[in-house]
Amino acid sequence: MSDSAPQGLMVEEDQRASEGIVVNDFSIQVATVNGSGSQSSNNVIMRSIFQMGIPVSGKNLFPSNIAGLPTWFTIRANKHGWIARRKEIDFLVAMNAETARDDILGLEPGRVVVYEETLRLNQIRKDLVFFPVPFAKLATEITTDSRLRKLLANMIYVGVVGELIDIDPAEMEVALTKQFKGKAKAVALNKQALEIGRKFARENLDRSKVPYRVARMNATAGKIIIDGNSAAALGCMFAGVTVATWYPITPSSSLCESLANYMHEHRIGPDGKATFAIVQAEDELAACGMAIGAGWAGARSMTSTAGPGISLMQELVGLAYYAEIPVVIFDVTRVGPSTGLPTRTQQSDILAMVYCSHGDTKHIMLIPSSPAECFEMACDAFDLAERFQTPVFVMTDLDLGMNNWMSDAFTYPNRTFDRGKVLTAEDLQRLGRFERYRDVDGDGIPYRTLPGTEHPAAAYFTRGSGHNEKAIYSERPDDYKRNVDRLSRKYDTARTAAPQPEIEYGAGARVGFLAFGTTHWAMIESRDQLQREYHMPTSYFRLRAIPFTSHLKEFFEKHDRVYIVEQNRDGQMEALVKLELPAELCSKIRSIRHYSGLPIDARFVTEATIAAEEGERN
Amino acid sequence: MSDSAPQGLMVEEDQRASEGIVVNDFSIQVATVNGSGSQSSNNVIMRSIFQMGIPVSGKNLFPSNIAGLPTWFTIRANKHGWIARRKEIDFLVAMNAETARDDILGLEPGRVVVYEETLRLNQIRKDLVFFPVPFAKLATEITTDSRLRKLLANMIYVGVVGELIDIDPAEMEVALTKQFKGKAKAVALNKQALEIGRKFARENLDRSKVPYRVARMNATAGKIIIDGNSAAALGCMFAGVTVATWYPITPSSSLCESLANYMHEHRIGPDGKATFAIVQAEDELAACGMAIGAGWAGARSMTSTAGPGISLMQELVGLAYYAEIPVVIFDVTRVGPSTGLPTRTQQSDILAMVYCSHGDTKHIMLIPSSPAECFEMACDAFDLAERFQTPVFVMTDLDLGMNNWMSDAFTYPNRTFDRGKVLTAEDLQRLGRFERYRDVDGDGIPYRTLPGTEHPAAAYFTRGSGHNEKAIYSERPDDYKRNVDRLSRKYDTARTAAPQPEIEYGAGARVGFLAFGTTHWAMIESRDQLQREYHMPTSYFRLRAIPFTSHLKEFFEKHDRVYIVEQNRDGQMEALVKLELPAELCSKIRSIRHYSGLPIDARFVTEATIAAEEGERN
Amino acid sequence: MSTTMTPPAAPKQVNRLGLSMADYKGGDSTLCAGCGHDAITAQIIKAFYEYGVEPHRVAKLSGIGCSSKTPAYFLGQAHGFNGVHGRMPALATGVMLANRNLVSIGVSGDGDTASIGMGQFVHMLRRNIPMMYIVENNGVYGLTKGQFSATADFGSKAKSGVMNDLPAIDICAMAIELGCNFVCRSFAGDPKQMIALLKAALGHRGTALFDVISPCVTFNNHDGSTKSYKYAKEHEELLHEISYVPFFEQIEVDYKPGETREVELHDGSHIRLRKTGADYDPTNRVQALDMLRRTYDSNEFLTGLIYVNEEKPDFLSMLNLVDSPLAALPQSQTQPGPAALDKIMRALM
Amino acid sequence: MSTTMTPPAAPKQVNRLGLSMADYKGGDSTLCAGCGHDAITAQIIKAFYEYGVEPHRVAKLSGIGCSSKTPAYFLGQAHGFNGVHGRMPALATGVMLANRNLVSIGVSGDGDTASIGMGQFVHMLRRNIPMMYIVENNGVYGLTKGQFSATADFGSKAKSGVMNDLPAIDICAMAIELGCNFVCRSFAGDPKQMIALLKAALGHRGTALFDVISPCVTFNNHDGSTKSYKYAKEHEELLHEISYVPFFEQIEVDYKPGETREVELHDGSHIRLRKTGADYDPTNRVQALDMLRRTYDSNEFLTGLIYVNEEKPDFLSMLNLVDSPLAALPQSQTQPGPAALDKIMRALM
Ligand SMILES: Cc1ncc(C[n+]2csc(CCOP(=O)(O)OP(=O)(O)O)c2C)c(N)n1
Ligand SMILES: Cc1ncc(C[n+]2csc(CCOP(=O)(O)OP(=O)(O)O)c2C)c(N)n1
Ligand code: SF4
Ligand code: SF4
Ligand SMILES: [Mg+2]
Ligand SMILES: [Mg+2]
Repeated sequence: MSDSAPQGLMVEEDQRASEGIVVNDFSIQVATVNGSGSQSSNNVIMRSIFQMGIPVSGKNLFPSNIAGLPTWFTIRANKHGWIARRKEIDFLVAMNAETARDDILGLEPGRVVVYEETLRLNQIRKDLVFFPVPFAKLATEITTDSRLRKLLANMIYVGVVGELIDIDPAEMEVALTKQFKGKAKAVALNKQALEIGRKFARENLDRSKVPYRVARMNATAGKIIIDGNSAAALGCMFAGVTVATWYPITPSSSLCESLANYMHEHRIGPDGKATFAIVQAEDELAACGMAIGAGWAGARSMTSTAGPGISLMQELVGLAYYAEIPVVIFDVTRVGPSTGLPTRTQQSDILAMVYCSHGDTKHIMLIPSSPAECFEMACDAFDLAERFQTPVFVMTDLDLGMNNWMSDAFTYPNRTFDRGKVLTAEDLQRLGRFERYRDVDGDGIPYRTLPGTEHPAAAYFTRGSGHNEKAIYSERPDDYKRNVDRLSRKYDTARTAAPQPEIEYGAGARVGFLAFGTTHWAMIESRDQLQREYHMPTSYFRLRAIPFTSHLKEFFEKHDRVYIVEQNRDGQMEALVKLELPAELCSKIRSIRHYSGLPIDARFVTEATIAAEEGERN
Repeated sequence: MSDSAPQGLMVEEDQRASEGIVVNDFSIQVATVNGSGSQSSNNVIMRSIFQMGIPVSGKNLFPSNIAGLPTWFTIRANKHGWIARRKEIDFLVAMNAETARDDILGLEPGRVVVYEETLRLNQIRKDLVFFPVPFAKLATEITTDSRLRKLLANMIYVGVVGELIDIDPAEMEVALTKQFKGKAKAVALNKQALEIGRKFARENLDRSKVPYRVARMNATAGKIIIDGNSAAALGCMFAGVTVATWYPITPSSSLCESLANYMHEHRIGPDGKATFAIVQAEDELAACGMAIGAGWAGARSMTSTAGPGISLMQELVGLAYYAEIPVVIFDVTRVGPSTGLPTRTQQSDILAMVYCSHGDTKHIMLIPSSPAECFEMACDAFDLAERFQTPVFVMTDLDLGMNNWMSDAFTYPNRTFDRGKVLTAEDLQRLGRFERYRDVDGDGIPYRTLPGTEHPAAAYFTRGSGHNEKAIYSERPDDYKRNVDRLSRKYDTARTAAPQPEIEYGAGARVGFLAFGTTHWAMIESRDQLQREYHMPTSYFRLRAIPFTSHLKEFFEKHDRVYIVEQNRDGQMEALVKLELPAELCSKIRSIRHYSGLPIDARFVTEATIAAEEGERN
Repeated sequence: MSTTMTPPAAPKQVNRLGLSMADYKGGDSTLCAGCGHDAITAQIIKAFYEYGVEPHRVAKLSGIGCSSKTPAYFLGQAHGFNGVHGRMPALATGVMLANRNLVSIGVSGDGDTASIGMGQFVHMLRRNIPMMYIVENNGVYGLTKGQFSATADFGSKAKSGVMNDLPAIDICAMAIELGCNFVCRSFAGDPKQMIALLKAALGHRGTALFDVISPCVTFNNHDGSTKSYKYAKEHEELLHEISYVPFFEQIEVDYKPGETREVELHDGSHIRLRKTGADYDPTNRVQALDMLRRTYDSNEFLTGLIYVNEEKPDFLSMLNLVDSPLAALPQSQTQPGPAALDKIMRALM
Repeated sequence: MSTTMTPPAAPKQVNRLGLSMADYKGGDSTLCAGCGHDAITAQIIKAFYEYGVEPHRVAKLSGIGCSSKTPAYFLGQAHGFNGVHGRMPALATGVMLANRNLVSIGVSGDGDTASIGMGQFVHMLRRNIPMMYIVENNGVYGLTKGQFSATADFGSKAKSGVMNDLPAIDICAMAIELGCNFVCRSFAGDPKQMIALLKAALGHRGTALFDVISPCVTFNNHDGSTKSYKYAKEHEELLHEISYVPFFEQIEVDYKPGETREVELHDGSHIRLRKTGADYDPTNRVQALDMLRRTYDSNEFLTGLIYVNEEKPDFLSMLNLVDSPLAALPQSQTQPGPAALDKIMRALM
């Protein structure tokens, strides 16, 4: 995964800057209502820009209902490869009467607005570039069907935008065809709408008033566009998952749903039979319980959920921790507490996962930052779960899980699965004995057998209550301590086995950043801003998993201050860092928190950092 | 609650020490099987010693089943008032063939053993004082009913012990009568058994070989014997609880069960109708949900559970936190993780309570150390829950909740309940408006109305999803932030409202201790040992609630090192302390952890401290 | 749930409390245009208005789902509580324990009730908590975009084309089996029947269960769906025609005996059931279960008042509570005096 | 759950696999002497021995409770999983998904199943997970010292003297209602009936539900209890006398027609039901529910094979899984090749 901007771009000088035209560095926002099909239209814009080789990102800000409420889709084209959310909007497509006024008022002077003629937005402000378009009217040229008209109006604005910022028509057609999976009729209709939009713009709108253009680049070669949930699903499939049990919840539903689609295409044997079972459970307790039961019986099993589900899984996760059963749990986090904001993003289930369940418990958690990492870490998760015979959490968030991301194509996991310490009948024959919870290898990881193993010594009794090394029920203090001390040892063993952090030491940097997950994208852009605008070199510790490694201490030792940047109110990762660090380093901890529910943006980090740094000086 | 030993005792010199006789300072352990009724017998011994004015404690170590497995009951008499568990046994009553051998081997030389003759324990060791008694045979003198014989054999050993250590027969009769609540027949039979025991001892056993005696004191005047669960139940009753919904689980069941008993006796109105509802729910999710529903509707409501229940309540607790609904939740903790050891004690649900639920959540938690505090803090809990409109946890543990403790008698809560910021129809008439989630007073605590309030402006809509100050559904970033920031403010307000710590600064002490809950009793005894045996003065911070107050920082500033003594593996309270402390003080944190499932004892703390202090010197 | 006020001679556009329909409305719906749930909301508003329930005495409860959002769309002057997914029965139980004088109405969905909520649903029915419990049943999880719920019929086709291969849970049969004493099923497309049943339920003491087929126009209204408007219209099996006579109106007896049955409710109101086909006695539990089974097997869905029994006590009456709400008791009534504590202490010394 | 091995000419003290009864025993029970649960354990051992199930192919599952401890007391050579309270159905479902070749037996209690476990119990039945599910029903929570569970009968008296004022949940009726195809009730005091049913269940494909009245001698065996040995003996209503003929033995036809019914099971075994009173057809669902209702209302408890239907498919067969256990599939079968990933990637470029 490329951590810094694509090479050779920072240098490139923009010839047309002189003409006051910004090329490949602006954002377009489409304001509409959900359930109106605008998502497809926006994907077409995003894809066609992507196909022109220009780095692009899309953020869908949608409500927690099904249809009729305001939705904003922001497409950012950036030649430097910055794909984090950007606050400032350069080009607005105002299709929603309800929010149009606020949308307009939020813009900087001189920005461009394409809007449904009848909304008369040009009355509201004078300092913007207005392009009224009779979308509804134009749509009637194509069809009389009112529902269809709504949809087509959305494709018409795609044409208008394309024309105004110079998107290659050929690429738009390719993108459109891809979007409608080649469904001939839909493609034809939409092409027509697209063309109508382009034609209208060509004939009625003065392009010279639009200071934004796209121009072909070569920065997206070998890249793909995909959402994190699909990426994670692919990872699970290629990790050989055999049992997936889940319960629908935003924003994680699409993970298991796309998994089901992929599996039906790629995991049906030659005999037409499935090499997997995907079951929609009645709730999260059942989903988690089924996955644990399957893990106990030897399947690579998983479930996927969001905050409320994590709360409901607490008891069963504690069972899997203490009885030592592998299971992979994805938490595509959203805004909490409680039901919170189901369609907004946050990184606030960290403590709920790492300390999941009552009693002394601590868990492994992997934190992908990109679709490519969703893919890789899904594979890692199953290996770790089976190696360590314990629940492994994978934390993504709504931003990563549900938005479309430009990502490196995934590399095939060329390695044999690590199925962990499982003894077969043959092994037992050889060894003669087997004690389920004995630390034979000194790494805290015991050996297990699977039900169905044909050997008289294979069987053991699994329980969430006290047990000794032979898995016999025990309330003896010494048995209890030996067992839980081993569990701690096992957790320590996991430190070096889990994905290691990615660390970049900035030359002469006295300040470091620690970030993880989707915060990464705002982080790297902010570091660039700090360097360019404030000549402030910084180092960067991208955390990729809990438990921590020795790198953490080292990173803190090498800097005066380390800003932990995260998307929650209480600084949950900061807490874990402080608990991990030796006392003498704790004074170096600084914290930057963004928790409004919108994805964090680079400018926020930069400003917070500068403000804090000035504070340090005084 | 008396923190230090009863006055005037430390000085008292023991005349008979010369004769090598230890008075009022030894422990008796009765090894038997559960379900054999020995509990009553042990209570009689404990009570009669208590009635002689001698500080006493009893610890019941029982298995997680109903009948037939080994059980140990340890009675400690201590003139200094130390009532923590003591490891060393001076006087063993060996009634259980299964464990007798180990029980014997665990004793120090010279200790006394009373045992069922037929066990022939005197064969095992020679360096103990053995008193064989034909319990079974003696019992037949009273009855032929074999079940009854078992029970009576247990009362016979009470007589034997009483005779050997000089317990006043009169007090034993009183205690026995109390134990059997004056049930004439039972009393008569047991008295007979008691007498048979005394007689046998008198005639057959050489008392002079027993170096332990009890002698009347005056250290238990005004004190009572009660278990923490009953104490908490009484607290709830006098706090005016009206709705209690629960689900059975060891070790918390007896809290709501004794609550039911007390309420039926004291809370039935003159019309014979109940001023309360106690409902046994179908599980902990329902128990918690019912309590929350009742709290929302204005009742003083509560539930009581143990670890597994806390895990199951996570989602609903998050709802109550975010929707701001009062509810009191008792967690009588046991050994985790998972089902763990249901009949052993631990303080390991701290993080599960304080950070209960997904998303950014933090909760108030009260931590009583004694029955008297179970009573007081139950009252505090309801006031705090209604004042702060939030869940309030009360953490006790199996040791406190289920064992019989010597405690100060409870003082009547002479104060009006704090029902919090509730607006009546009249208030609304006066104010005209009402916004459910507005921070009118700047303390983060909003006003609420109760369903049924007859005023058109009274109604509002409660939800666990995003809402603005008017309780209207909102996904706006600013509404969300304003709301959760207020929740943080509210939590800070709670710091000074919750029970404050009890702090004792030792003259010239460079080392401090921080302990809480039942650990307190081992703590104060250990401090005495450190002072007397090692001339090491120490300070003591007894934490009584989360969130912390400024006292914590101050206490750390005043000492070189602070040992946090707790009963869990991972140092859960230590973690909260480290997160609370400014970085520069973190280096002073030290940790002592006891987590075998047995109550922590003073000697353990003393030895751990000395070892650590030596470590500091090197 | 009855009220004792006597009807004032009110002008046409207000009810017997002098309140207008507007007093029973709530916020604007954010559901999809045409959603069955909105149709039900409209009938709830009308029923409470016509019956004349004081809005402030009502507690509205729900779980999570499109259906569970609807309490925000009616009775804006009543307190509402949109809880968490599948746990509304427990919340409602607590509410009624705290304040027995409230009239509580719970709105849930088939997923909220029959999937994640099954456990609490069963135990609420077993306890017979006094409340109106409405399941807005569309066979799918609307709010999470159309996955099958536990009431999806065997063989029903999802929008995606996937077939449901599990049997549907019959909420009504389950309720009767568990001792619920007011069980009815209706259809969002049949307002006339629904409002009669809603008003009748207001007169019932105990849990009144409503299973209302409420099509999800966005995810489950296509051909192949067995919960679409079209399918429901074609397969509805009417038990009887229902009319309701409130306790505060005269009953004029103007029907041929044998053709009609009448059931009196706790509050003195009557429901009149006019035969549509074979005679049906809604007080006969066995017949009710039988009928449900037969229609279930033939993929029809039975609507009407399926089972009613006005004799059984509700949960609160079994608790022998003081008359005033527990939530409203003063300290003097909930805190025993010093003497009581003293007595207890002395016994422990 | 059938096995295809042919019976060797075995000496008297071993079964057709050449295994002795000892091979089917487990650890020593730690339950109270006389607990009904131990009696059931004994029959389970005997049934698996006589049927000749290979111990290593068995998965034992349970929740939490005295009853849930019992899997540790039988089939010591089989893997066992004592899960958490009320969640065994989900664990068992996962186990069977992972390894369809296992013979799974779940042991639960009335609290574990009907109280906290109700939700998962209902959905397990609805899915028809292939397993033997035994509810050791004593009407109380034994392990937490005798509180009433959801199957405690209305009016039943607790040891403390408290009366249960809620109706009991009839697990069998619920199971039939939810489509369970092998539903029986027995009594810990009737080993002969129980073992026949247990062996029959081993031949059934799908969930086989056992509701076994299993007195708690410590907390619910007193007068006034409706789950005591005494009460059960006095109120047992035998549906029929049951004998079992395993698939690996000849069936000699030696009975008067009309007096006996025979049901063939998936594995080719037969159960023979000899009339005790009125004729009863266990394949008739409506009659079964009826019979349960009538006995429920008259406080009798019905025992025998209440309902059986050998036609319905189980959950696994609906999933169209490969024949070998999913848990045993090699990487080559569970990981698509590089070409597949490449194809997917190209489509996303
Ligand atoms: C604990 C939990 N799990 C899952 C979800 C996600 N979720 C929201 S609504 C819903 C299902 C709603 O279905 P139903 O009750 O039928 O209501 P409908 O939308 O169909 O009216 C789910 C699964 C949640 N909010 N909480
Ligand atoms: C989540 C949870 N809640 C409560 C308990 C306490 N508990 C243990 S067993 C049990 C009830 C067991 O009753 P039942 O299932 O009928 O089994 P029995 O002991 O009667 O055989 C309860 C409530 C627990 N272990 N876990
Ligand atoms: S998704 Fe379905 S249930 Fe939800 S509002 Fe739309 S139509 Fe109604
Ligand atoms: S308590 Fe009851 S159920 Fe538990 S073992 Fe004893 S008799 Fe059996
Ligand atoms: Mg639905
Ligand atoms: Mg039971």
